[in-house]
Amino acid sequence: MSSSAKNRMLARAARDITPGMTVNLGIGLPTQVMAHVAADCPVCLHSENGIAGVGGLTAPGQEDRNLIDAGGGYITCAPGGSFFDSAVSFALVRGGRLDLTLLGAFEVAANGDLANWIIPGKSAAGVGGAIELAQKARRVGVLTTHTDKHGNPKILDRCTLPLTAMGCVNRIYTDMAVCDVEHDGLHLIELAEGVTLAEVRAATGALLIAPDGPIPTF
Amino acid sequence: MSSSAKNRMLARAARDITPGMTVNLGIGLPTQVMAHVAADCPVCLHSENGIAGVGGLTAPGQEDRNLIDAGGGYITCAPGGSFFDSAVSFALVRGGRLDLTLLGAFEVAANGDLANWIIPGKSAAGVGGAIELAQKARRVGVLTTHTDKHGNPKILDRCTLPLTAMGCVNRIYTDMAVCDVEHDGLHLIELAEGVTLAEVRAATGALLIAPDGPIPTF
Amino acid sequence: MPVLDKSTDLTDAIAQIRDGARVMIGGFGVPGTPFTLIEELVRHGPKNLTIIKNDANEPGMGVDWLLSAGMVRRLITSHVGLNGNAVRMMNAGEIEVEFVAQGILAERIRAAGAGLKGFVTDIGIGTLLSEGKQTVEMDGATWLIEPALEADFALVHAARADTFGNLVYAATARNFNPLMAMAANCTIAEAETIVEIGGIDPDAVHTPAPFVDHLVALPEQLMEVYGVVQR
Amino acid sequence: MPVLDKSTDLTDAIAQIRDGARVMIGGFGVPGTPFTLIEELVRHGPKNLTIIKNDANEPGMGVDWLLSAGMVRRLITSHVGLNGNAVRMMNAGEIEVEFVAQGILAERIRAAGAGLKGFVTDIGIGTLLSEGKQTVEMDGATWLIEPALEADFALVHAARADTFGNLVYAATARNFNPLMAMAANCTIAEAETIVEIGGIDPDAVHTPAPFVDHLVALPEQLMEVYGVVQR
Repeated sequence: MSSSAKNRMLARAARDITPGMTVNLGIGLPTQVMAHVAADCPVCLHSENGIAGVGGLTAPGQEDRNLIDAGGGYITCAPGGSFFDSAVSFALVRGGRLDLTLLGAFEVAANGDLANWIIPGKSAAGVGGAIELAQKARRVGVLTTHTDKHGNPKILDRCTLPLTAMGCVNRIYTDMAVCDVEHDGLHLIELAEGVTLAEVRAATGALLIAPDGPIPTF
Repeated sequence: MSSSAKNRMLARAARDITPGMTVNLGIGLPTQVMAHVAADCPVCLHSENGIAGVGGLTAPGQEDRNLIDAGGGYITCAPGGSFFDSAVSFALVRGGRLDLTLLGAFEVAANGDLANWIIPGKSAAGVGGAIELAQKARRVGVLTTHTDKHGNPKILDRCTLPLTAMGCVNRIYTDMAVCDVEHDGLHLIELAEGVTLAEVRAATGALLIAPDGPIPTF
Repeated sequence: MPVLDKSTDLTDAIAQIRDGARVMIGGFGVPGTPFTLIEELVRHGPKNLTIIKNDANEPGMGVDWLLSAGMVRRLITSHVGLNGNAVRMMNAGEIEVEFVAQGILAERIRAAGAGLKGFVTDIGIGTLLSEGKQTVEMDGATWLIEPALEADFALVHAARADTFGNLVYAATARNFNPLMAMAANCTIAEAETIVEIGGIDPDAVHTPAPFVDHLVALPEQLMEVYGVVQR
Repeated sequence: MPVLDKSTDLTDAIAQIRDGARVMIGGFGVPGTPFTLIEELVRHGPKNLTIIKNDANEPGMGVDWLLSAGMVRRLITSHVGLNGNAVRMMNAGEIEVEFVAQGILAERIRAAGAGLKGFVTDIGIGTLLSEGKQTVEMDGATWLIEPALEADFALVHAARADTFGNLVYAATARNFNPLMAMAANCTIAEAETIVEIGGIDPDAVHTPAPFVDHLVALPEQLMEVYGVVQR
């Protein structure tokens, strides 16, 4: 994935973070989306280790040893932020107060299934908080390269890996396209600039329903 | 019940409140036990509406409108006290952190059953927090007159009223005696001064196991 | 990053509550009862409400305003002992009352707030209160399943709030308020003092702002009922 | 009324922990991990421990000291991704590891603290993590029953305490600490600062003193590991 394609993807995902949302961004690509959200957009960033109101990464030398995010990065607390225990933190997630989560994926399927925690044969290091984020956030977005490093599709008709959660994904953002999971299948919503429908279809392991007219680009 | 008999009963119950205990005292007679606990005895008084560290009743004119006990009386918070929500308050009870509760009774049985919330035919005003106090405090004491106002025993072989909790009572304090619920039945532990074993047996609706030797008095 | 200002006009906030709504109301006796929100709810006047509250307050006070206005179909509560009016209406069949042990009521509300379906307990086993309840076998014993108790709205009373909706309660006025704030689809909080963002220590927040939808400022001079000192 | 002083010598507090004990340890990464209590536990040396902690810290740090000393039989955790040593021991069969989804781990611990038998949830339905779990039918669907997770001891880290054992945590060092403090038969807290009774606002207490059994004072100069800023 080129850095410009990556930035386009991040910026596109950022456009779906709207004023007033409480959002949890997974480790890796999702965390980088925040840099593309408008500075004046009122968003509350949740991290599952017990904070609503993540400010950003701490400047080197300014770290507070008691203040990290779930990825282990030292962060600041934004004005209006709050701290709470792990039970309250996941109550917020499961109770429906998390408007959006953006997660990474090993595989994501046309039926919304997500696999992002274990690859059989490799030892799993655990499940962390991803299951509850995937299963209970009001909206779940997946950020991923459209294909793996061998060029194989990561968007499949059905996942082959053990699932993180069933039917949980609403939208998929990749370096090639934006797709929505609907009841009747996977819909192509937008194409990355310079990418053709044929190219996306070839790189996708599931039937892709394209709109009738021209396809918007991002 | 004469006021001296009542005071003896309260003072006797107070002797079982020992240093370091967390204690919940039910509305009515039990609340009055506190006045008989030594002032230098470190005790933490819990009230189920969300405080550990009840200081005492507030002097008239000094009431804090936000600070009451579960009986609705305006109270003070003792140094070292804490406030918490109703879920934490009952977590403390059910989780085994309440060393002792003293409760009132309509009826109490030789098997430790307690009935103190509803009399069929009369309308019940609710259950409040008594069930969990009765069922989950590490020790449950009952404070009651030995007989009702008609002279009928309140200590029975089995309760006739709907139960608050089964087999929960450890010790019964009355104006006539102190009795312990054991696996083999109800044991007489102490007699009130001036009361005879025969009098207690006559006023008790259950078999009372008396010690072989002399019976201590209180 | 800025945060949303959740300050809402009292009328607008309460106008969302329609006939048949399930409404949780914080408070244990007087402390923590959102009298101003309740008063506006009476003025607004939806019918057939299900009210979930620890107690029914006292005659002429709080929940009793709703009862007297004939707005309540069902009351889920731990006791109504201080409100003879509620007892009378219950006995006359004018309202349905479901009694729930106080800690179980708190925990059922919390379970909804925590996105759980219910919990497993032995509280009430062998008593009237277990009748008709679903059971489950675990470790060779029988346990009761208590279902989560959710609501459309929660009305809560806070001592302090910031404009984003972080709430702090005072003393025993906390009680059911933080649990209900988490358990309802829409949480409306009234606050005695509203401070600017940054005015509440993040370590001292009792209800984090993401649980709060609307924040209503109380007048400096509270209604007399908040200060009732009698029983 | 005076209150109990729960100040306890580090050695005496930890000496209670015997072979085969179930021990909960607070912390999420470095923040909130009671390194001083863990270090003393290693010195004391009980074997066949079951350790319950969100994560396994990092190599050469906290839980890893227990693993390296061969004191752990079983680890109940949400992930061990930052500790390659734990992964290696797990794969070599030197320790048993039970992975629990993070929020379910928190909730199972809380359920024990709340004196519940367990709770009912749909988290994990349709995934590997539901395999072998007890289920129950409610409202026409199948749900999982998650049992409460209790322990003999909880080791927690607080920023501040009073001598009675009221605890206050700092920022994201709160995490699992208050839940574990409620869930164990015996809770041992280490605190950076211990103040006199009355020195903590009753509204600001995170863990009420009745949940705490022993309070261990930390030296003014904390071990270096508390201040690790790297990842």
